[in-house]
Amino acid sequence: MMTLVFEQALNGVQLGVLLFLLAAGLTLVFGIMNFVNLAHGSLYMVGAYFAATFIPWSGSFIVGALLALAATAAVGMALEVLIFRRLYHRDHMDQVLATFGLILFFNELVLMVWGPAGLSIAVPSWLVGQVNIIPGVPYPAYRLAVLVTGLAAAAFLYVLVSRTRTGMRIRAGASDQQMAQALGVDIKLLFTGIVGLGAALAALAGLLAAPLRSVYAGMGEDILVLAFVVVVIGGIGSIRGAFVAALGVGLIDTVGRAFLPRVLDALLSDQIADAVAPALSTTLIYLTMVVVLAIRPRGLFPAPGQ
Amino acid sequence: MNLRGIGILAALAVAALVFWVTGPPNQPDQVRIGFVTTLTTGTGVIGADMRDAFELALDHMGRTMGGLDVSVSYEDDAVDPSIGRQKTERLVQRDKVHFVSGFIWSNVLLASYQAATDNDVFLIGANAGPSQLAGEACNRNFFSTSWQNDQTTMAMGEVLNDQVSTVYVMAPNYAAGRNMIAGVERTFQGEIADKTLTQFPDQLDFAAELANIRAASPEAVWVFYPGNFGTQFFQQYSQAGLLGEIPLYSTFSIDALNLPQIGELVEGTQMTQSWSPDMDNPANQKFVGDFRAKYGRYPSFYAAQAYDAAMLIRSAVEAVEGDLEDLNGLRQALARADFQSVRGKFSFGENHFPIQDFFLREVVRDADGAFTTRIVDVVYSDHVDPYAKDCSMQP
Amino acid sequence: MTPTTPASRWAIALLIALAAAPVFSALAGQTFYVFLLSKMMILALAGVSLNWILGYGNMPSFGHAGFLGIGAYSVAIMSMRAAEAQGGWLATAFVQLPIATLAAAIAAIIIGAVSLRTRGVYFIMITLAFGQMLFSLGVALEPLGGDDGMTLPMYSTLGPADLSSGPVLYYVVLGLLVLALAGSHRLMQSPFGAVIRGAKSNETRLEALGVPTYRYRLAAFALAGAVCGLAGALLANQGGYVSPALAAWTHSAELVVIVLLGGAGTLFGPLFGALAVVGLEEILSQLTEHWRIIFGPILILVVLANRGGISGLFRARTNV
Amino acid sequence: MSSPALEIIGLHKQFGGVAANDGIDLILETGEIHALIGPNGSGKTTLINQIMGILTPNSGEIHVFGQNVAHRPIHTRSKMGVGRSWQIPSVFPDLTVAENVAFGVRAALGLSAGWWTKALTEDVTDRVDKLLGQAGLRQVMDAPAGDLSHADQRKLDVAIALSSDPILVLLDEPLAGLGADETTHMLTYIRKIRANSTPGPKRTIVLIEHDMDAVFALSDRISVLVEGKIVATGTPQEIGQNPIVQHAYLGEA
Repeated sequence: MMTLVFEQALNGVQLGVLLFLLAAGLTLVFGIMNFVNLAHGSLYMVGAYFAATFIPWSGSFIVGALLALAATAAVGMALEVLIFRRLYHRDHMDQVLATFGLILFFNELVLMVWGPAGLSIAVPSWLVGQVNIIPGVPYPAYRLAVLVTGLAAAAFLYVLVSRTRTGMRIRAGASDQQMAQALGVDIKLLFTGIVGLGAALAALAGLLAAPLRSVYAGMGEDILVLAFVVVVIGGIGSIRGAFVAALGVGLIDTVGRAFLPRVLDALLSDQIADAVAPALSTTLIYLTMVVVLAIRPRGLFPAPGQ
Repeated sequence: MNLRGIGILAALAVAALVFWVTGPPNQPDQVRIGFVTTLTTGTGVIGADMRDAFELALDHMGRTMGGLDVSVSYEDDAVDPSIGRQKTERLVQRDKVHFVSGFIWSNVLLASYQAATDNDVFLIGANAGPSQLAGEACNRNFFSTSWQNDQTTMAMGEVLNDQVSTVYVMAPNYAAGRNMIAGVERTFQGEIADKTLTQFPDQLDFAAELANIRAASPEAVWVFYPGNFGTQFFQQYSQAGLLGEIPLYSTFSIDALNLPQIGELVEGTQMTQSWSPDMDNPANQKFVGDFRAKYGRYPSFYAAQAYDAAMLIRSAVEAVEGDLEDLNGLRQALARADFQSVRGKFSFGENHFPIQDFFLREVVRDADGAFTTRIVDVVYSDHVDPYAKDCSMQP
Repeated sequence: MTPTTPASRWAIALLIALAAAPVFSALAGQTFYVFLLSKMMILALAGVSLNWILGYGNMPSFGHAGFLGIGAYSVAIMSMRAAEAQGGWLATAFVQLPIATLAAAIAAIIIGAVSLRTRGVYFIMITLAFGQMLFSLGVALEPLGGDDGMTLPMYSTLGPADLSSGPVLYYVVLGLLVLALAGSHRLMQSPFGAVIRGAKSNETRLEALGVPTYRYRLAAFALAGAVCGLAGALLANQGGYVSPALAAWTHSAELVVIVLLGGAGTLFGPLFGALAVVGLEEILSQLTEHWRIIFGPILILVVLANRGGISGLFRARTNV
Repeated sequence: MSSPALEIIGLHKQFGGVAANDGIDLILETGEIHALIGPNGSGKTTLINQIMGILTPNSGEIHVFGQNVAHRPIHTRSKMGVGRSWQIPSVFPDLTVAENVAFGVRAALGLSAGWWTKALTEDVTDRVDKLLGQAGLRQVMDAPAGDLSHADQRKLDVAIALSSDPILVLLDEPLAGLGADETTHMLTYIRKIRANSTPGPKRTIVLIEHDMDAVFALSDRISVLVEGKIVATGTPQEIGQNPIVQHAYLGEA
């Protein structure tokens, strides 16, 4: 039983880091440019499609993945230059409407370019199989790799934002755009770069998820809502909040799905438990968010100035 | 005051509306068919396969039926009941179609069928088979070329009876998923080790459930994960290392659409179905052969059912010699099902659902190394769905 | 907006045309457009209600379709009971529509009481969460068909007729839409409306003037939920069918698009928005199944043009 | 014996590691114009935000006419007679000038905002008219507030503060950004405010202002805030001669 709990916790963390990669870009763009980007999920999808194209083409998972990250970052930056930057000072609902339009556009575009069948990415041969992390618990090597990559990306982001000149510029841009400009930061370029970074992180999430979840039109929206939940629970604009909330959401979702039916079985009659458990585990995340926001209306780690 | 301005604008608007309303002229000597299916979203591949099969059927009949030209409009339902309903209304009310076919999803079909059947337009369901339409709500203008939801999994329950004594069952938590589980439970006499209903429509990561399966270590696992769900489930099942350990059975989860992606993983796994590409009858050989020649892939069961729907419609139009006003004649002809089905024998029960065989099939490689399925055994012969007895068809 | 602006002239002309449309479509033998325009007007009614909170007040709800679902399911449940009793008082529209409205209002008070503690994007997300919960509830309700939904055993009756008849439903919907628009005008010119509009830009200042804004915002949210519930009750009758998909977030997004495209915070915006969304979908989807690849960029262009939606286009024209 | 208009005891307000108000004690008698001066960031606006209820103190008490209001919601403080203006004019830009003022008028008349009445009923228009007349805004009463000039928005901001008929008025830099003529006009206006045209006691005014001439001309007493503490309180004369004040604040001017 303990090993099962441990394994499920690992699954929860693995889902959590995927959500974090997506939420990090959202919360950065949100916190710094005050921009609601519903189309972030489209970048996740486009990243996965690029990876599913480049990996077989290059014959290498790593090379294909890097190409996909670069290509998605380029798409993100193009969107920033063409559309986003015209909307930073606009009402949130205008941003929602425009980026909703982008979702429709990208979902149709991938259908037209890559066909309706969807794609898949094979697990690289060196990650096929399982690892015995503790004896008797074989854990899929690929999931472990996803977990490690996600944590590494989180660490990279932390160092980037808090320890480097670029990060200093990002933070300056977040707290005071005029001051940042006075410091000689090219705000326009900085913002384009931030969207590019967010796009690359979304693509990373997309391509890491692809061998587990496959690649199809509309895959972005299935996870986008969860990523927004993470951003909101964590507190908009807070990378640290996004990280904590992502792991929390991942754990609550996974552990809830794994153990809630049994708990309810023990508490309620079979029939009622069968009816209640799936509905409850579906809404568990939303319930969590409602409770968090009812107590802390600006999330767990409200960023100052937001 | 601007009353005059308002009057002019209103007149203009009405004129525009009238122009819009008159729509396309109705051509008399034509069989008009509407085909409602899913062409966009992540499951658009199913609709595309059905459309390809329907087009192939039209090619095979020279795009005429009983001497009349055939025109088909394919409509996308985007897996949304209200869109399906709207498209069906348009086909029936505006385009004045004679037949509506297609319908992958139970909820879209249930929302839409009355728009056709209430107006004496025949609806030929080519996939969804909800129990309501097979039983109490059976309808004289509704016919199905697929199956009733429970049947295929009832056959699976019988298969499991022969092979295992405990099974772990898993499906998404929606009506079809719960029906499928109920079907297995209806016939399986061993022990259900555990039953897991996963989130619908957005759960795509099964890590938690797979860990639970490993911990429960049942004799076998049976799942229902259609479309993308299937692809994802089998990939993750394999990555979790369960594939060799716990035998996996499935229903409607492995099809010609996802076999190219997951064939390697699921080679040898077994499922039940009422059709298979290797069925040895002339109609099927022609269908599968020409489909592969034209589109370069195996047809899915969705395609086979759509092909049969086209052939069924033609048989009726020919029976009334192209007199599409003869609704009773068409209805009787449809009920006779006098056409060469790709399933070989095919007839309708009282409730207008097929009476047909159900097979056990398994995933194999064909001579070219492509993945397909092959019939292993006949599970049911001439099987009648369990809801037929609740149907009292109004003539 | 007073009834003499260009936008309102167009809107009134449109309403007159809508009143005449069934006659013409009957003459042309085309009843489909009665169906389509009924749907359009029901969405416009839902849009009018969303406009109160999203457009006039700063309450960008992304779960508004949840109230459509509540209204529709209320009708479905009553119709089930009425069918068992073979009619009776529970079958009439005069009972069903008010109860559906009330049910949605109660849900809106509960949801609003929690959601209105938050602002901005937090509000968007918390309302979306509530919408998704209602959707999940619908999927879990097996006696009502789960995600398959259910066919209405009988339609709401209206004296000798019932709402299964296209023209009857059409004129009921048109009448309620006109009432809602008139009510919307009156409401937003009232002190209550002033508080809602004032709280949009400057809530703290309002409170500093002794106005308990939370209560008023909650009342507006409840009122919007109630009228959207009414729209849901009509939608159930229009399709003869209810399903949880009604409450899905994509439908909430559709309502948001209707309000924003038409012009948020303008009286007739939702009417224009509903006409544009339903009309564009109808026309574009006949050009190609990939019609969204055209529709999406249209939305982006509307935002980039920054004229305040379709209502704003009219305003801009008079300035030239 | 009536209670003082405003009594503040040991008020603390912390922002992160910074104490914006660090143990403030202050008593204002009815009818007094009391100026708060001090460098930027000394905690003046933080103080009046707490009196209005926009911020909640970490500790301490705020008594308005004898009642401790430190933890009551904003709108109840308005009902007790507190009103304020904003440093950056805070109007309702989409609403007409008359509508801007009508909120407070209606609240003061004890009218709740009905769903079905007209926004400007007769009893309300009378008061609105008077307020706008006093502020010199009558001719623009139907214009959207967002279209007004800065000076007019400043006047409107003060008029809105008076609309709820407060007896304790908090004015946050009412002269900022005004020209010479406009300043003169505003000074007259503020004196009129104290006189209170409606029957009742004189109004008590807390005035934050950087224009020292105006402060010395208007105030009965002045308190000097430095780094969240009151370093001196007294008549304009006393303050003008106070060495601490001259060093800490006036000396720099």
